[in-house]
Amino acid sequence: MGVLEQFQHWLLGYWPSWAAYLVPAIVAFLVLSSFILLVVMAFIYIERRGVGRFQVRLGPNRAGPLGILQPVADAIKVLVKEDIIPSRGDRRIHWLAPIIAFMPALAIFAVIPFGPRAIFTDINIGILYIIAISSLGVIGVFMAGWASGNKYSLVSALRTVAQLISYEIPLMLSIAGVLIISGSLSMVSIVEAQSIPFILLQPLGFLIFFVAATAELNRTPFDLLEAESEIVAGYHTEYSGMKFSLFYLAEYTHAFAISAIVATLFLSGWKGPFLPPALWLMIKVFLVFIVLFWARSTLPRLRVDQLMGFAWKGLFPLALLNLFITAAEAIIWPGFPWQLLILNLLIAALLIVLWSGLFRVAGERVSFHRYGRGIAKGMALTFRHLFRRPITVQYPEQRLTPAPRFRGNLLVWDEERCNGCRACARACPVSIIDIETKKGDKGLIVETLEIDFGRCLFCGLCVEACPVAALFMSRDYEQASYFRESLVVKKEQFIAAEKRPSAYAYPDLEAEMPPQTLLAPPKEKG
Amino acid sequence: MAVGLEHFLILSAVLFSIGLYGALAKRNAVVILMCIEIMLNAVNIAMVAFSRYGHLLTGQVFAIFIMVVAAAEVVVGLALVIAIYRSRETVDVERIDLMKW
Amino acid sequence: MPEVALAIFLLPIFSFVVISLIIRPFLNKRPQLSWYVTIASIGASLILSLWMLVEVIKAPGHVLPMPDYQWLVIGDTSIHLGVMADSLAAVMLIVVTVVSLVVQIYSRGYMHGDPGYCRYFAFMSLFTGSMLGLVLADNLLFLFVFWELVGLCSYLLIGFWFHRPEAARAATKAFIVTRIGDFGFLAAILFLYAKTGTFDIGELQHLALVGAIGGTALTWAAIGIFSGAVGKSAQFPLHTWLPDAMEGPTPVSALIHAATMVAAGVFLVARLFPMIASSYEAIMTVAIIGGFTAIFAATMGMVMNDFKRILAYSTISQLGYMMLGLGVVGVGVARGAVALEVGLALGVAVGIFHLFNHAFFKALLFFGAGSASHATGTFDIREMGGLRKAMPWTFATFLIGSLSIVGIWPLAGFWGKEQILSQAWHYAPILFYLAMITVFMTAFYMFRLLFLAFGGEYRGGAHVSLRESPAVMIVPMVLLAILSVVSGWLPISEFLGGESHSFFGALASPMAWASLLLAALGILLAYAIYSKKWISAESMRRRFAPLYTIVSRKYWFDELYENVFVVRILVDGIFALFHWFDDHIVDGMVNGIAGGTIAAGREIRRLQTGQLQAYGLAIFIGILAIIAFFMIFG
Amino acid sequence: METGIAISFWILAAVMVASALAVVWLRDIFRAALFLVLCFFSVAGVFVILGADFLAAAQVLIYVGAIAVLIIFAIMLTRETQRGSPSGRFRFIAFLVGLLFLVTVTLVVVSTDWHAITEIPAEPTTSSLAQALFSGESGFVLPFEIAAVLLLAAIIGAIVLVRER
Repeated sequence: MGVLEQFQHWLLGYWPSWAAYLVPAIVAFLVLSSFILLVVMAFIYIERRGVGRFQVRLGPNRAGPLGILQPVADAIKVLVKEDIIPSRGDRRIHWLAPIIAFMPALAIFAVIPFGPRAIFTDINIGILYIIAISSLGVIGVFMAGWASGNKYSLVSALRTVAQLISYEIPLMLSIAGVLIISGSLSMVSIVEAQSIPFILLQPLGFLIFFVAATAELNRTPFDLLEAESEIVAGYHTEYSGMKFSLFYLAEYTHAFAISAIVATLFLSGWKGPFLPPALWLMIKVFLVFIVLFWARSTLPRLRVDQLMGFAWKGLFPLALLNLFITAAEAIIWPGFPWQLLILNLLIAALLIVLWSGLFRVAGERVSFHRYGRGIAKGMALTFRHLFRRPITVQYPEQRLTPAPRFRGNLLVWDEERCNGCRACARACPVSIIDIETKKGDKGLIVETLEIDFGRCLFCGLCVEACPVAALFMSRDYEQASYFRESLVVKKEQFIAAEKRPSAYAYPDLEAEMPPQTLLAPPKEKG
Repeated sequence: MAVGLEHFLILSAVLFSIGLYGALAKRNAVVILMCIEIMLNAVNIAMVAFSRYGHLLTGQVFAIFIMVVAAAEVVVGLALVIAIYRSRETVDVERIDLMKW
Repeated sequence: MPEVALAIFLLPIFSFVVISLIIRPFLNKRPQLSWYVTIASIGASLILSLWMLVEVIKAPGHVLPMPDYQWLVIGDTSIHLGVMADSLAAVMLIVVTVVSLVVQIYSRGYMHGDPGYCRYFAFMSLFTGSMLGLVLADNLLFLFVFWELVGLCSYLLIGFWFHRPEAARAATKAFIVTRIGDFGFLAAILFLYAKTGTFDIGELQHLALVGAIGGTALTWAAIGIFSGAVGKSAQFPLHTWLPDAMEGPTPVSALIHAATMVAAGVFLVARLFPMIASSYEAIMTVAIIGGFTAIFAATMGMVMNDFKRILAYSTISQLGYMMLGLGVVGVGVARGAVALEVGLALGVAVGIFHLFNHAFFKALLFFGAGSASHATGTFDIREMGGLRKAMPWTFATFLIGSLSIVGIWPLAGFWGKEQILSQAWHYAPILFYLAMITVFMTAFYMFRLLFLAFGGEYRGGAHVSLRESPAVMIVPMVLLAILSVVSGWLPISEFLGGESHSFFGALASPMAWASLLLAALGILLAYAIYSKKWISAESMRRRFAPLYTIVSRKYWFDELYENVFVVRILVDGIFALFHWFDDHIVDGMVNGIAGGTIAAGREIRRLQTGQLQAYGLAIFIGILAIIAFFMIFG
Repeated sequence: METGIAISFWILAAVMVASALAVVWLRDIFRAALFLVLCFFSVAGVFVILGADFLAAAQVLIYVGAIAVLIIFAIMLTRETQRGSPSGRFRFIAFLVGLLFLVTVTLVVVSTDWHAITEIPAEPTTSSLAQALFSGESGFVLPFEIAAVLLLAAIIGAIVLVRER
């Protein structure tokens, strides 16, 4: 009996039955929402910082200490944004879609056990309930894609739905192995059945479940629905403001839910020594989530045909085989002794290696030796990056030293040396250098010098053309403007500008330059 | 007012009749398939209601088989609709009568 | 040992199955295999046949008891299958297996490099197996099955080179003409079954001898059976197919159309001799047709120019002899001139003894023809000549064969012919004179052939270099030549229950001298005309021009059959009637029904709108109607 | 408990009938499909109050998760949204037939004496359902296998039908 039912029972003594049903539901919803909101914010923060570290950069670190308020800032920003509804879209469905997408993810938590007695409702078909409910999210995606009245959104929705349906099958089949061992659909009994965590008894099932769940979450390498280069931002291209934030929230809630399911099904849920059960579960959830974005920061995105081929030719038969093997084991060794761990590990390794050699994806034979090793090496590399110093810098405070021959914007002009020969203007292929001279005492004096950097190619021909070394490329890279006029730089500005010449075309300068700091940090050089 | 078997059966009948009307009156083949699904659901309600009020699980077993058949039916039906749409650019059943004579 | 007897004919059939199902589809690159398989199976059959001959000789009454098998039961009647292992079957087995084996050896050289090599040996195996089965059958139904099978093989092998239109036409002709005879045979079998309720040969003969069947019924049955024999043995008037059948490969002619299959007619009469001889009219018919065919075919043989056709007419003529032999003894038996038991055995002995000898020397003669044409590339004897020098072995063996067929003492042909002539002299003097003339004619046409083909100078094209045939063809010929000399000395006749003859005692009778004299006259005439050219063949032809025309056009029998029977009676008469019936009555009924259906459908199909929902509505209205019906009346 | 079930029933029934009517009524096919989802969902709710918990989950999984999604897919692939979902020429007679059918069945339901057992059956049905499906003597193993074969045949047939040549 879950927390919810206990609450109901307690209330039934005092209130009419309809209230006794309704009130716990509302309370549960509120408690759950706020808890999920908290966890999701933590997730977002951990993911952004973590992905930063995996990719040897800093990640958000400005809002609050260590950037810990970044999710809050994001939330506020997104909430105050204008809510745009496309005119060709379907207003009501557009409005409804994010809610439909969010609700199933929330509803999953009704059956996640946070402790031996800490579960909202222990229904006897818990895992079936989860599968059924999570298949509802598809409808929300569909609605969003349809209601946006946008081709890219629609294509994204279709892609997403195809992907979700395809990966749902190996997902369910891999769960079936767990169900055979535990002999129950109830989440609580599944946790209780795990004297050995099922990840050890079902290594292959775990792998399949994890991969399929990653695809269900639309996370890299399966994030086809937001393949920016192809279909803009996917089905939520036309969403902004509150509704977008709801989609965002749904995505992370779903990630949380899936992590919790993985932890419950395969990592023995809330079980663990010393610490309280709920804490154990959250530790496992975060571990699973870290692995999720570890993979995200390592692996490249799959193509559509590869995605489908992988699901149907790779995961689906493997999941079937896993189911058969587990069923056979259930008949031969009904007690599932610990010796099976070794056997199952061997079977899993063998099946993966053999099966990967058997099928083709997108006309190419999948070889474990090629892809498996590649994936392992990539994961190891990103894992090592986790412990490296980030090579990005705190930009306004710290600056990069560019390469000695870096061609920065704004030329450096040395008025004293210039003899007004106009060689630079003649050399410019786009004729943006406007120079006028008059006769002075010792030769020509430059009267006006105007260069339109809005059209500059940074070809450096003017610098090379200068016979008296009066013109240099600069090392600056920070100029930007909202107005074209301000990109036309005048003589006075050149004189006033800070003189940071680049060594481009001036090899004698190069020796004195400091070494570059972007990809070769001084530490490793020395 | 207590809810009994008759309530569920009449609900089932209402749902079935709505589905029947839709299946017979609509012109879009996909909508007809949708209405057929409604009819099947109505039957399922009756089955489960009998199972509940007869204390016999056979009704639920039947409902499971009906679901399986419904899934198979909708798969083949939609495949047919899409195949017809590809060749004839329409899913209007009043215009799909090529096989009449 | 009935299993062994079954193996005798099952082995070649097994060889056919192996060749056609395994070697030809899968091992076509090595066709020699089919030859080995054929030789092995027929060799085994030969050994088994010899063993069986020994067993039959040892057995009392020269009959081995053989169990029979129940084949099928239809209602109350059960049909038994069995093997008849008596002296007749044993002798025939030897004939068939020996000749077949020799022919297969010969074929290896003759058919070398033919694209249908495997097919050829498959058919040959099937034929041998069927022929052996025919010989062994103790039952008319069983016999008829094999009878038709050998007919089929004959058809397939005549048309072996089916890409040649003449071969295809000859095959069809052979098939259809023999089928006319077989129709009579089948009708007789069914008639007998309806009368007696059995197919068993022994039982039928017994019934005929005790008179349980007799009179007109027996006569018609016997004549029906004989008509089958007439067709198969190419007797007058169904003789036209055999000369044309020479379109097949020469070994086929030697085996099927000279030694074995055509002799099956004679064998059939011998097999059912007691029954046929019980009817005077029937056996008289046999004798007359035999005697007439003998001389009739011989006349045509005298003027033919095709090597194999001459031999074909000679075969017909010799088969007529055999029929004559059977017939005259039968006439004697029917008249009561000879004791029944003795006479029945004697008739079989007379006919089959000649058959036995004839098989060897006629196969030999055909081998000679094959060898000659192998060298010259033609069968036209006008384009041969001078082969004696180029092909000494062929010439020598062919000469032996010719002397044998002419009936020169002491070669094989002499003994059989001698018996037939003496029996004819006893019981049917008119036929005896015909036979004597035939002897003269035989000698003439055989030696005409010999002198034209082997004597003189080569008249063919210069481009052909004459060479003796390879050893694989010569050896079988020598083998057969030896048999052609000695086969008459074997006590086959006594074994079959006929009269014995002594080696020199035969010369004591004046009849032998008369026939020898006639033969010598024939040889002399041929020598005079075709070797020495004392008498010009051309002037002879002009002097007897009308006769020559009649004979060389084969008495217009082909034209008669083609123009009168086929075109006038069948095509213009009966078929036209059928055609009218088909056009008006049958088609009218069919078209009427179809038209009615279409007209009805045109009206009814308006119900079929093709609209899904109309059908759905109809279904539900129907359901409602049923519910309403039960509510109101239930 | 009883009142709770009654309230849920009436709410679910109202939603179900309304959404079914909307499916038939609406001209916008996509919205009709969404209402179909709602209808399926309320059917699942009815299953819950009928004590068929496994079936309720299966209903959501199969109808909402699979069939409705397929239908929406088909709607998108056939692109007939401009024309929408008009009524055909049989609408009046279809309406009559539907009404007559409803009346007939209602009459039958009302006039029949159902020997209904009103006490609540044992709740978790999953394992007893499995017993009923797979038990040796009275099981439905063969129909189950046939259903599996049917599904396989349907899948293969659908693939063959829509494959582009």
